[in-house]
Amino acid sequence: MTIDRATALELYRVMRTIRSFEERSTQLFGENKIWGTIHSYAGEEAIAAGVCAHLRDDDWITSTHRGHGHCIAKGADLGKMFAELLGRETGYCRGRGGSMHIADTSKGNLGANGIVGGGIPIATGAALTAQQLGTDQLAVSFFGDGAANQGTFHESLNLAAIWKLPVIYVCENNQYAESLPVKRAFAVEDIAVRASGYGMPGLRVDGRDVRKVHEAAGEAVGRARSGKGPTLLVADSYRHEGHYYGDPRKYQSKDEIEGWRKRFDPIADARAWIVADRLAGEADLEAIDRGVAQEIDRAVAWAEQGPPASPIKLPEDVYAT
Amino acid sequence: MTIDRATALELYRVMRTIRSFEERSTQLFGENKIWGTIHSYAGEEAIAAGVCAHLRDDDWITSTHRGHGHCIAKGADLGKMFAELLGRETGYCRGRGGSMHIADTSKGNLGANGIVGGGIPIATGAALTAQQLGTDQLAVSFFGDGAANQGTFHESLNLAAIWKLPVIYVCENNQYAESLPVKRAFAVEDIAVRASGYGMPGLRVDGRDVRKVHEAAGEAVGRARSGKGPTLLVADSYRHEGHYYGDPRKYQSKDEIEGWRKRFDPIADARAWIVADRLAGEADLEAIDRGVAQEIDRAVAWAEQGPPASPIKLPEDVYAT
Amino acid sequence: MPPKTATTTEPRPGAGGQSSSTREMFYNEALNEALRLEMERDERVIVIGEDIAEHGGAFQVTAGLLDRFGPTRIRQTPISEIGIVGAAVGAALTGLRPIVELMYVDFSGLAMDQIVNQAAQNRFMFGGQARVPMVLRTQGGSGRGNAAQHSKSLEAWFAHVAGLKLVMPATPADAKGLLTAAIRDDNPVIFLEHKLLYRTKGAVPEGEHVVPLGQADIKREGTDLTIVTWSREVLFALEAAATLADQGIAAEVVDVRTLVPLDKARILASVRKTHRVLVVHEAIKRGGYGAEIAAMIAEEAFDELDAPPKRLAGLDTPIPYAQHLEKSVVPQAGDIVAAAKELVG
Amino acid sequence: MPPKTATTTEPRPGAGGQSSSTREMFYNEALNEALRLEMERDERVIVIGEDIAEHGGAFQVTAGLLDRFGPTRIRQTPISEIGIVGAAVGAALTGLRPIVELMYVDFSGLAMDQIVNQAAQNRFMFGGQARVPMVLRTQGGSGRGNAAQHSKSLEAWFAHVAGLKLVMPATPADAKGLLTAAIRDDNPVIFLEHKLLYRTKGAVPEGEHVVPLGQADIKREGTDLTIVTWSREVLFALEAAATLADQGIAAEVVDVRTLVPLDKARILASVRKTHRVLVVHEAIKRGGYGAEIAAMIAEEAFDELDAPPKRLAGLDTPIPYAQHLEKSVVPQAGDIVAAAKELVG
Ligand SMILES: Cc1ncc(C[n+]2csc(CCOP(=O)(O)OP(=O)(O)O)c2C)c(N)n1
Ligand SMILES: Cc1ncc(C[n+]2csc(CCOP(=O)(O)OP(=O)(O)O)c2C)c(N)n1
Ligand SMILES: [Mg+2]
Ligand SMILES: [Mg+2]
Repeated sequence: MTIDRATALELYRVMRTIRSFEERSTQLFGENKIWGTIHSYAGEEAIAAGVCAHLRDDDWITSTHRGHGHCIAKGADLGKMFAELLGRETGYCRGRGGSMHIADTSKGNLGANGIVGGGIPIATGAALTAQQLGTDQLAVSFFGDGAANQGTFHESLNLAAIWKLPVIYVCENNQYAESLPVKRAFAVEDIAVRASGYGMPGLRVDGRDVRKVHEAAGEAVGRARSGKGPTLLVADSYRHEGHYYGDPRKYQSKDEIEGWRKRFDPIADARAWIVADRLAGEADLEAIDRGVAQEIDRAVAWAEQGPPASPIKLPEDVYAT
Repeated sequence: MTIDRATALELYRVMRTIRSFEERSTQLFGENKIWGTIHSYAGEEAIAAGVCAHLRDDDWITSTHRGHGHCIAKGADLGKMFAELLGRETGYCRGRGGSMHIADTSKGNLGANGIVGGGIPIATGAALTAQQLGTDQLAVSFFGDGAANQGTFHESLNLAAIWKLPVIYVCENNQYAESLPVKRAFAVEDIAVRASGYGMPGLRVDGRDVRKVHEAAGEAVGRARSGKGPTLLVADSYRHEGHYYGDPRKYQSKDEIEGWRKRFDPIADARAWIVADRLAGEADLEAIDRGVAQEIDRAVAWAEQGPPASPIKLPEDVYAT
Repeated sequence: MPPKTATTTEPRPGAGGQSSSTREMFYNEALNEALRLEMERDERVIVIGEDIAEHGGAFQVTAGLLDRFGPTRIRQTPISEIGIVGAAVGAALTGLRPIVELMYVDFSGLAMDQIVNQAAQNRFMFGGQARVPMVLRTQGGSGRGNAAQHSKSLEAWFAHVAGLKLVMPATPADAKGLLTAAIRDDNPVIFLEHKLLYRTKGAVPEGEHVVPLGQADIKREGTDLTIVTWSREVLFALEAAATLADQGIAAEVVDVRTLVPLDKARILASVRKTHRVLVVHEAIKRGGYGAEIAAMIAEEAFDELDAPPKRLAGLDTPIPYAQHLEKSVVPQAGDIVAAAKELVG
Repeated sequence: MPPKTATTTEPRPGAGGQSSSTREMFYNEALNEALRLEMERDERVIVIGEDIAEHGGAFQVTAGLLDRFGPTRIRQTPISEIGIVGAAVGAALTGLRPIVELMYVDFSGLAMDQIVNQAAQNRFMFGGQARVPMVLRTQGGSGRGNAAQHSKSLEAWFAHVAGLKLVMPATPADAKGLLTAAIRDDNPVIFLEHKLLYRTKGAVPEGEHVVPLGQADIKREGTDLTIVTWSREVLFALEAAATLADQGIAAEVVDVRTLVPLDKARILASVRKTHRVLVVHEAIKRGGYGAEIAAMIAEEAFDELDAPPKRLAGLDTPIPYAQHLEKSVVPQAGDIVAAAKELVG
């Protein structure tokens, strides 16, 4: 499939933004400005970018502990994201959530989730809303290979299949669930085969090639929008960093890490094919890079100016009135 | 596959015992002698009988709310079963358990279970014991079509597959989970296809033909005993009675019930082929029937003589000391 | 976040004010009526659960609703507790007002993650971005020989979760009024029925009937001691109070009705009047919600108490099967009488 | 039911008596040592959990055990909480003595059915036919910016389940001694660690060290008031007691250690001595286990109390992310000082 210049550059920009966001948040974490835990999405950018390119603001996603990329691809404000990580009142969740709990309901992001597999039923329910109210919205659930062994995966995919819900299950197979390699977590080579147990299509795609992700996601989105039901989309990928910031990665060899990082770099790949296919030149891409860098700088500066989250009314924040 | 006379008659005897047990407990329930809820296994006898014929006393099973048949096939004492239903101190669980919680650990029956899908991980853990201790024991988990949509099914089958545990998952597809027909609970026609998602063999068998169940179970048992790992065995069947004693069965037509009851009667079928294949004559079968009837009578009489369960020391029964 | 192309209309306002005429009905009929009226009033209200369609629910609370509202609004599901509850959370976040029927509260152990980590905490974690207007209806309690996995009383688990409301009606009228309020609430509400209350009868207001969450109800007035209780034990307490009255002891029976938010004011007012309190519940005593109420009273009305605040609750055992065993582990009316006399005497 | 062809040997008896020499170590090292010693002593002991192998567990409690015992006894699993806990139940029923590491107590909502309906109730339901010798080790509490889904304190849920024992050690020595006792217990034991205790240090007896379940420990003696608490709040209470001592108030700190069974005698004895009691815990106040203890004291030592039994606990909110918010919802040492002074003054 061919991809046009505008789409290619937009996909590139989104991926570049995610990578830069991760680089900067890693840096801020190292400077002890970010508290708690962060999980870098570096290396997996093509998945969020390729899928979310098809979504409208009123489509919903559920995300994971490794959620910055999904959030950005769904159109979030970077300043509010950084402000959240920095524990500011101006953050998306007013400092209550942190990295594992950023939501942006204005863009249909129902939230990151600290419970592995926790978002899968929620996306299913969002798709139920669309079906029930007769809209053409759809829902996407992003989750990892690890989450595919949770009971929520099983129950949700079955519900979606029998009800033909407009939902796409995007399994990001980054080869590990914390320290456990997929090879030891599954007795099957291809996670997508599970789809057949629910009677839904299962697609496996090279998750480092944003064109392929984009194409497969387009198919799944078309199916969902036209009432044809759910899809399981498994994207093979690799996380460049450890499971979390500070992971000693005892379970991986240096060789593996270096080799795979190079083989799985959706951004470097994209630069290469964009130039090779003459969709744009190096200069265009560098301009995008500079724009992204500036945007990140501005976002961090804005976030750092925000007041610390206020503890005054926490008890009133529990219930809606 | 051919089956010899001794095996055929023993399978027939077990099935006949289960049916008679269910008939009698239904009667006792109608007489208000049994409290709580009972779920009849009538119509599904071939599954428990065909599978358990391969098991030793030190192999384990986990059972369900519809558990009388498994319990009997695993060699339980009928008197103690009736005593349990009647709330006697002489019952298997000293009146604490009732129909949904009969266990007979002396015969490897780890217990019926009131939680749909609750026994699946437990059987998996029993198989882990066998593997860990290097024995050749195995575990069988019986569960319904309904349970196959529980998260426990998914998580357990995957664990068993990656660890190659000696366990057999026997899904009794009796066409309904309470009032929900399988057609509305699954978007696939064959539940056994799910096995491929875990990398284990999935067999589907006609659950009303005890010969076929026996043969398929033999294959699965051989695999488990020889360290080749788990099997999913799906047996198509039909429950003759309502979901529970007293079920108004609003979700089924009279025609369906009558038609299916006739089409799915493993005991009538067995009589037919036993005689047709000249493994035994009508007279032999009637002798078995009479023997079973006497055994049931004796068991009920014994159970009714037992003292009511004693409430005195209930708090001391909670913890092992 | 209302869906862009949604065709829902805002719910039409209620008929206005509470009706004064009443009709005798069973507790499960009262619940059924609340569901029906709210589903008629607001098309965003749907019911999700097992066995709720043709069969009408394990306790017939949804009987007839399938015919009235069809299979998309009465969504019968496979047996997938966490999937269902999670789907309700997602639906609630995106514009529906789902009611989940969980067949037995004992099964909540399968769905607790979605109840707690997702439904209850969503609003707080995400800084108030969303609302989770859902009701989890289920039932608990012993008395039908269903044994240990179908007879528990687990309100203490839910009470200990920030972000949930918790309701346990004892009468048909309260069942209708509180369920209506729960459905209209914008928070996740755990609504616990009792299997032995379904076939109890009482006068229920016709038409729209709302009992606001957070108000205890004095089910009987008295001056000698306060019995604080909820759910089925309210009936036992009333029975006990009648017996006690014959013996010259005037017990006041406070039906908590809503465990969260708790109507501390009404409970404390009663204690200030009687100076003696007996907290009664069916759940096991250790860590039961009775401890919360007794501790709260001890803390906030210590000087008003003429006797130690006493709890009468289930024995610390699972519920056994046999009928006489079952009764022996859960407070019966006679046990309340005995405990009250000890407290007063 | 010992397996027919099992090759296990019975555990060899302990070295005999408790060791008197001690060694300084971290709380997680003390746990690690208990695991190692018990696995050496009894080959039926295995560990099941996520991330416990090469990585050594999220908090390094199983560090080094993979090398020592190999991948079948250190069973690293996929992310399947209910599957894992259920497998442990099955293994415990059939001859192993499994220890499950659940990474965060907040995930117990995924496994609660197997914990409660299966592990805890098995023995009772089946009339005493089986034993379920398993330990569920997990950790809770706030203080690391992990926010609402990784910071809860859920002991009250487990305390309210008939059939579970419940342990929450505060010091390295107790961690080792209580874990050893838990592993040797024939019942399902919930063993709750605290994420901020792992890197606290203390003297730990060498070799075999068993602290029997069910014994509270007076961590500091005093005469003016009793502070009853557990887990990390013990450290805050000791800090507060030191501050109070400077101000002339002698606080006694009772570390409950085992919430079930509860050492009522030792708690009540302290209250009879000081006549004032403050119960402190990190979990949210509403329905927390502090209510059980306060209610128990109010019920059983009413006449001994010179002031209302007071509870100081977490605010009724989920745990927020930002560090200063996190601290503001959970009792700190200063909060204990203030509450104690109010109670005494
Ligand atoms: C229910 C649950 N179990 C365990 C964890 C701890 N945990 C956090 S991330 C993670 C690995 C998730 O793996 P995967 O789904 O593949 O996502 P990835 O981190 O690789 O993106 C685990 C085990 C958790 N947060 N929730
Ligand atoms: C976790 C759980 N959910 C729901 C129920 C209520 N329930 C009891 S039996 C049953 C149907 C089970 O269907 P299936 O697994 O097919 O077994 P069958 O009754 O057909 O033998 C249901 C829903 C339960 N006991 N446990
Ligand atoms: Mg992964
Ligand atoms: Mg069935």
